[in-house]
Amino acid sequence: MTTMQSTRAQAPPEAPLPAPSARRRRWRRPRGLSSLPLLLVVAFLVLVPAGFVLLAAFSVDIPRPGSINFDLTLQHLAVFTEPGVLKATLNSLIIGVSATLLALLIGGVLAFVTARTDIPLRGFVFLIGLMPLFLPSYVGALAWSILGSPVAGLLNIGMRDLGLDFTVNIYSMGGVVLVMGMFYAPYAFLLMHSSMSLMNPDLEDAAGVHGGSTWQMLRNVTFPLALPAILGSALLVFTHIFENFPVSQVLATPGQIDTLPTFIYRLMNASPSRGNEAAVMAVVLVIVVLLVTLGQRRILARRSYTTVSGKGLKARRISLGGWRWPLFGFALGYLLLAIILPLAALVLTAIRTSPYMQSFSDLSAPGAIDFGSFGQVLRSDLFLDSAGNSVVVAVASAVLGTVVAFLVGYTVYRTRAKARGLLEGVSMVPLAIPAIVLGMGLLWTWLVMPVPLYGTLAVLVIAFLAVQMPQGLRGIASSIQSTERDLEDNAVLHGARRSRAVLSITVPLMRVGIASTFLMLLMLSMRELTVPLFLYTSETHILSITIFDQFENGGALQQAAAMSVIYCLIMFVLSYLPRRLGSGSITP
Amino acid sequence: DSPTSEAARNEVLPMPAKIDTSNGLVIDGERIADKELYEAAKKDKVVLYSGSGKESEDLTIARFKAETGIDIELTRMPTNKLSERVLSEHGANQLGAGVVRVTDPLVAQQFAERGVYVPYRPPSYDELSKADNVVFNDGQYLTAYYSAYTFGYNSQAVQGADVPKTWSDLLDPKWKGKLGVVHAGAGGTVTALAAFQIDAFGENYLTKLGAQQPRIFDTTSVQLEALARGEISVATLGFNSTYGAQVAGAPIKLVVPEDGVSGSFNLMGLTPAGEQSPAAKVFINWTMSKAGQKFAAAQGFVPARPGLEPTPTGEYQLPAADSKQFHLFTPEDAAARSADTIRTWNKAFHFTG
Amino acid sequence: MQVTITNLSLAYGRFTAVNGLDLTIADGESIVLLGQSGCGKTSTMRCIAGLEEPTGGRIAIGDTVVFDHDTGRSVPSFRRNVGMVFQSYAVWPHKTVLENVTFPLRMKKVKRGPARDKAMEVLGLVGLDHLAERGASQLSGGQMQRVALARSMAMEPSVLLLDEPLSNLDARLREDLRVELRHIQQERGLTSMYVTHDQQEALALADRIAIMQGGRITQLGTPEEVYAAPASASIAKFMGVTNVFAIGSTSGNGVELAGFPIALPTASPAPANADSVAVRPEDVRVRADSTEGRGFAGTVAVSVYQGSSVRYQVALDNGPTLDAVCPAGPGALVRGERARVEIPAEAVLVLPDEVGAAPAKEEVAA
Amino acid sequence: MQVTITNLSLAYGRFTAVNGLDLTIADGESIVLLGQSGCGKTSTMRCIAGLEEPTGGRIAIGDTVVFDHDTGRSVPSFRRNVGMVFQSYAVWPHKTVLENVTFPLRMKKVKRGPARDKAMEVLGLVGLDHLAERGASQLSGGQMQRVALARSMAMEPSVLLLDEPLSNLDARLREDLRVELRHIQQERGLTSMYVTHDQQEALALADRIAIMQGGRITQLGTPEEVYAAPASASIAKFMGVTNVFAIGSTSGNGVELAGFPIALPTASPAPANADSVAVRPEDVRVRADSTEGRGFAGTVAVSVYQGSSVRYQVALDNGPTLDAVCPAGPGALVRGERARVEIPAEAVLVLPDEVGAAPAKEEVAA
Ligand SMILES: Nc1ncnc2c1ncn2[C@@H]1O[C@H](COP(=O)(O)OP(=O)(O)OP(=O)(O)O)[C@@H](O)[C@H]1O
Ligand SMILES: Nc1ncnc2c1ncn2[C@@H]1O[C@H](COP(=O)(O)OP(=O)(O)OP(=O)(O)O)[C@@H](O)[C@H]1O
Ligand SMILES: [Mg+2]
Ligand SMILES: [Mg+2]
Repeated sequence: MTTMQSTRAQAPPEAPLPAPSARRRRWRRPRGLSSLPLLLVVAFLVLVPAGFVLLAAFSVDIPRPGSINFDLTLQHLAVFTEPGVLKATLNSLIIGVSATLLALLIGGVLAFVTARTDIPLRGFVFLIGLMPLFLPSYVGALAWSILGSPVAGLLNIGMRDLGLDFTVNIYSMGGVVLVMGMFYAPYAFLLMHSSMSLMNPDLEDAAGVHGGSTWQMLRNVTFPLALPAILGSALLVFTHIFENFPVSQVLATPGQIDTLPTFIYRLMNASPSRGNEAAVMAVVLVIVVLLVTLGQRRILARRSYTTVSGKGLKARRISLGGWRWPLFGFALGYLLLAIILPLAALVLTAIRTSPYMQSFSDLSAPGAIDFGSFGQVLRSDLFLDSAGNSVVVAVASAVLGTVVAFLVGYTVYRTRAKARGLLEGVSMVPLAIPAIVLGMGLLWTWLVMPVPLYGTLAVLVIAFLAVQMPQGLRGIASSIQSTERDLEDNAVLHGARRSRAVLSITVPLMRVGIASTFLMLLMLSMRELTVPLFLYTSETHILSITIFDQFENGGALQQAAAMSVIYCLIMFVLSYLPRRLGSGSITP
Repeated sequence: DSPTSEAARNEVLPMPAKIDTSNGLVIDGERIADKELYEAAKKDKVVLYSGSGKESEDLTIARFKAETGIDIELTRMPTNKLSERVLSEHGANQLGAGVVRVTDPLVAQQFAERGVYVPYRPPSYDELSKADNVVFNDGQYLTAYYSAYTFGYNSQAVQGADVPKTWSDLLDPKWKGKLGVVHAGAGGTVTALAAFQIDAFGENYLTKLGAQQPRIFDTTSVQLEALARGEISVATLGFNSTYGAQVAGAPIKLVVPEDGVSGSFNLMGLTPAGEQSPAAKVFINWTMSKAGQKFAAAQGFVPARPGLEPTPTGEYQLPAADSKQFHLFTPEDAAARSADTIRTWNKAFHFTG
Repeated sequence: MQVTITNLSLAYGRFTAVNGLDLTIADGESIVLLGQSGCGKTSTMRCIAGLEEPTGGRIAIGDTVVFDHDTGRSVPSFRRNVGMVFQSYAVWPHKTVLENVTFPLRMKKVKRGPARDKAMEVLGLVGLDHLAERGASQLSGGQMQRVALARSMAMEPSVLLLDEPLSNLDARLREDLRVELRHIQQERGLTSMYVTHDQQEALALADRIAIMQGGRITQLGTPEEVYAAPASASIAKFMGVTNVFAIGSTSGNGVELAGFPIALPTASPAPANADSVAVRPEDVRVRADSTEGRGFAGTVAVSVYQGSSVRYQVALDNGPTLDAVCPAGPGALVRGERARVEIPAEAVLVLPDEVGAAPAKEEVAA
Repeated sequence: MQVTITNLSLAYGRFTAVNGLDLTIADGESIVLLGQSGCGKTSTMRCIAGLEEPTGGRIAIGDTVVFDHDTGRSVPSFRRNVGMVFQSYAVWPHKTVLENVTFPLRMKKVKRGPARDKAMEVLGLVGLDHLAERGASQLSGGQMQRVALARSMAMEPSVLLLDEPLSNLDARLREDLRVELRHIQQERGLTSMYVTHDQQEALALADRIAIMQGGRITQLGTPEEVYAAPASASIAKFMGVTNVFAIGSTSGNGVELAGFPIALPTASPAPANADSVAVRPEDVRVRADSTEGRGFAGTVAVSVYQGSSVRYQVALDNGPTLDAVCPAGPGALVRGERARVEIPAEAVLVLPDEVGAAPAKEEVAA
């Protein structure tokens, strides 16, 4: 074949150059966003508290203000030889991996059907994917223990009422995995939804044309292109589950399943508390998460995931055909398990005068039901104050968090800034430190800082910023990776400053991703419990703590349940704005 | 008025018959504060950090406000977190609390060593020093009252002859799988209970209890909730918080067994900031006054102040602090025996952690 | 496989992109679709590939009806075995060049090894075998386009749709690939449909050319037919005939231009529906003015050197400006020189302005 | 504004895309960059626009040094006032057509009303005014390309870079826009750099043509120069000269082909560094074999009708196969016929295979 040779001969000579000199890697644009100040801010927010944790891990005394010294020791490493650590770690790994898979499955399917298909009632299904975010995992776990405990669980009572010989036991590995998976699915959902709604259908069509069935298309094109989002959410979800204490506490311990978080909790709860050892475990976790982050970077760096290009973006919906209703059913099933049943259990608990029930027929007894607890909650000053504080703190930290995450994500994925790897690594650190340990680090940091922020709402905002840096970054990163850089460059060429180009091109294109990130941070800030527990004062009471106190009391179950229901409602209302921004299509 | 202040004012215990504020603060004849202190305190505010139960603290501060007319503000969190915060704030000279209350003697001791607590003698000091384990380090901190730990049952699931009366009743095979316990490592009060059980009935008792395959919980609250719903029928419980739940309508009844009740400490002290706060001082004075102690008793605590006439807690009557029936886990015990006790307990219940 | 398209329509919202299109591509035939930007070429291809749901009509590939609006039948893309090279390339950025090209083979259950070999062979054809392991997003525009081409060639589909597959390639490569494509198409008897804006390409690749205008086919015939006898003045213009003039009146074997006192000879009497005359620039002969002689006198207004030829614009005295393309050589005229222009009677096409409806094949071929 | 590029280099990782490129574009000049796919054209433009950080060299626009690797100076894109039409269009899919085109005007602080008027005017030029309110991603490929073009035209930059701006447009539209572009460029004295693979386009638009090979400029000259005197055999091939043969030996005014007993006459003695001879197909004359006469005898192997011309491949007896393009007309030869081929001595180019380094401007122009 002569042509074959002749075309080959045209191949440009690939002259390998000597490795690029270090000089050359000067960071170029965008000068307006040059990375150093940003790195300083992020490092300050994250590394100072983390540094305290590190110091705690290797110093003889707990390095709290007033007694900070540098007597170092390795003796705390002995904690790893303690009986049960191995078993607990193993359990945590099993739970972590399976629940992460479950969360990715639920989140992924819902994200896909809402972003890309003709599923019935799309807006409603979108809401379904989101809603468990309004239910803190702590509350969700309690609700599920009310539902699924083997003896008095409402489901089991119902089953007995119906004469069915079947017992649900939520105090089991399966139960823990189910609840964790369900309540962390929204993270996966949000991250993947924004990434999938940025798909360029030509890329998918090409798969269909070249012989790939819809499934093959999803497998080879749609999902791989969403890989940054999938890996990002997998990382988030896994570490969260791995560190989740409340669900373990409520569901795993009664089932005699030990997990690492309960182990850490016990270390912290021992008297005197063994903070150093908890810190050691945190440091190990940090190393693991950094390695995973690095691995993720490696995997993603070699390829490109741009789906929004300057050759058009024709939003197209895939027709589900016969799968329309089964998938809708799947969404409804999830709604039932993650929202309706738990909320119903909470409402029932809030209105039932006696928590004890042997049969649903008990409810028809006179005086069995009383809605008074809702009124009590709504009239309580404490509740109203903390709700106000919560909203202020959550909105502020979500806004700031989104901005910082965008700046970091942009610097890491769009510029050639020298420090971008470092910046990403630093931003991911908080993910690895269990909240309880990080809470201490933040407490020490803001006590020793010579600025009078401690004891104000501002310190909560700053703490949330630090804690939620990884979530924000992962949320933004996947959208940035989906949009072609040429689009923004083009605006710069047409006379816009880089910042202006970012605002008028990149940001609007990433609208869905930014709105999702904002929503996620907002909800996380509303839910965050452990960290503020170290930082709040009676003046800066927030809702999550008030609810936690109610549950801790044990006796006030009715109010606690009522409060939780109202809490969920507040979160629902609060989520309205970012949801509005995030729905709809990108094209005009 | 909030439901809490209503309860504090009358439901739990009727208000004292006579509160005289004409010359300082005098309640039922006992001088709580002299004129100078009281006038200053009224312009001040108590800042209380507490690791004790939220509900009982809410009741207590509401009562304090009602009886003294002094403003008070509470920050509550679990003892371990509280201790971390107090020590850190103190180290940074930012400790805002005037009074700090904790449930763990070892934590209190640490506070004392670090100077979080400063010596202070309330008017009832002489009275208090007559009893053991109430005044520590010459008044650097005090036992406010004791918490009692017993067991209880779901009053709708368990009735009549089935109701357990003594600790040994818990070993009845009919409770197999229906018991609840909080593991001994979860805090001072549960460690105290385990120590009491070993002391009173031998290690064997724990082994047998473990063989009942009880459901093991991490925190009291989750367990209490499970008991109320009938998930478990009988459980070992903190008296005060359970009583609160019962009052709130949970179908739970407590047992004050003849063969003993485990007791643990509820300690408090004045901080350097409290030294400057008249209100904080009045709060300590009031807590250790007859009125304050009675109110604690009515809530389900065992008063620390000796020589008070017994005050019932609703339908129950807890033993007095100095009675045989009340087994205290002293700070010395805690220091010396905690680790061993927990280990023994874990072995008996095949529990790791 | 024969492709039969009957009365195909496609609307995007209220905008009709394809409007009652009829077209039959014979088995093994190569049709080139020509039409101006936005006339609906891509849309038509997408309908054939099953990527758009047409709003009316019927499409059959071989004996299988793959789409029928009336019965609601619609075979999904991946079962049609229709290959398509996208105008936007649609190269998967997350895969390497090799992975891109192997994809259709893997979908056909070809084993990894043979799939790789086959893919490398096709990559060799398009001159990209040395970049096989490169990430597909790290390519230049032309390289991406070749990946897209290789991907569809590797698939060996029964129908191949090519939407400007060579537009970003340099002339030589384009020519090589064009030859290669034609070779494969003829060897395998591949039915294909090709969109191009390059006339050379159209002529070289087409068994027949279909002219598309406003969402329908307005002329269909062999390259020679379409070139020699455009069905309307607008098609003639589109085919590069720049000299199109409205007719004033006709008289026997001659037409008079509207607005100019100039008459052109025609080979045969002008038909009734004639609106314009068209003369290909290549057919216009330009000489330096030897004052006597046949033809029209004029002045050279523009003279552009085009390599092997020279393009003139000659303003006729009392007449329109004529375009002419003459072979380059010594004695080229320069701007301002007087010239004599000759138009042979055979070169004068007398045409209607537009073709009404899509004509049946026979009509056009006449 | 004059653009001066000195020793420019750009590497993607270990791969060098631009390799010591030198080029000066005079103020108001239009340079067309020709080069095969992947040779670094887009990369060069991106460096000028400031979208890539070159790994070496210096770029000045007018009197301003916008990039200097040695001093580390780098002026950000938006301050360079360089317009660029991207090969990938880069139309903003979330904006309407009008918003796309108004953007650069708004950036220059033009008021909303005048910006709109100006944008509509430019849209009119590219034939898209009727789609102004359409979402930019609801367009056909060619329409998007025109939006990209309109956007850069509206900007009126001091330097305009066009990366295959017309590749997806049909011949007629392309010609119109080409004329329009040339008009604007000359009228405004715009300095521009144009990448195209269309030789017609290159010849029509270029003041000078720059040939790019392997990341550097290997020839620079007026279209006529480059066409008449390619600097190397590879450039000649790239310029469409398909008849390139290795030289066996040279003797006075003639060269002998390597491997064939055939000698071609040359107009002047072959220089020392000569490797090949090149003959343009248009310069080869083919006649039906009138057995006696000058030239070489051979057999027609391929005969392709190309509208105004016919392309032959003639296998010479005992010689290579020659490409020839002859004017179409009566008496075209068909496959298998005997033919006689004549090659004038002036048409035989004797050339080195490659140009070593980037030649200085003067050298090439000679
Ligand atoms: N991101 C990248 N990483 C590695 N190599 C790249 C990258 N982008 C381009 N290249 C290579 O650099 C070379 C020059 O690319 P460039 O886009 O400048 O080519 P071009 O001359 O514009 O080609 P075309 O005419 O095909 O558009 C090509 O060989 C290409 O493979
Ligand atoms: N999503 C859409 N919504 C509305 N109109 C559309 C959409 N996509 C395409 N069109 C219009 O449909 C018409 C046909 O588009 P199509 O892409 O088929 O053109 P084409 O013939 O391929 O043109 P080109 O040669 O420019 O690629 C165009 O006028 C275009 O503006
Ligand atoms: Mg098209
Ligand atoms: Mg290019």
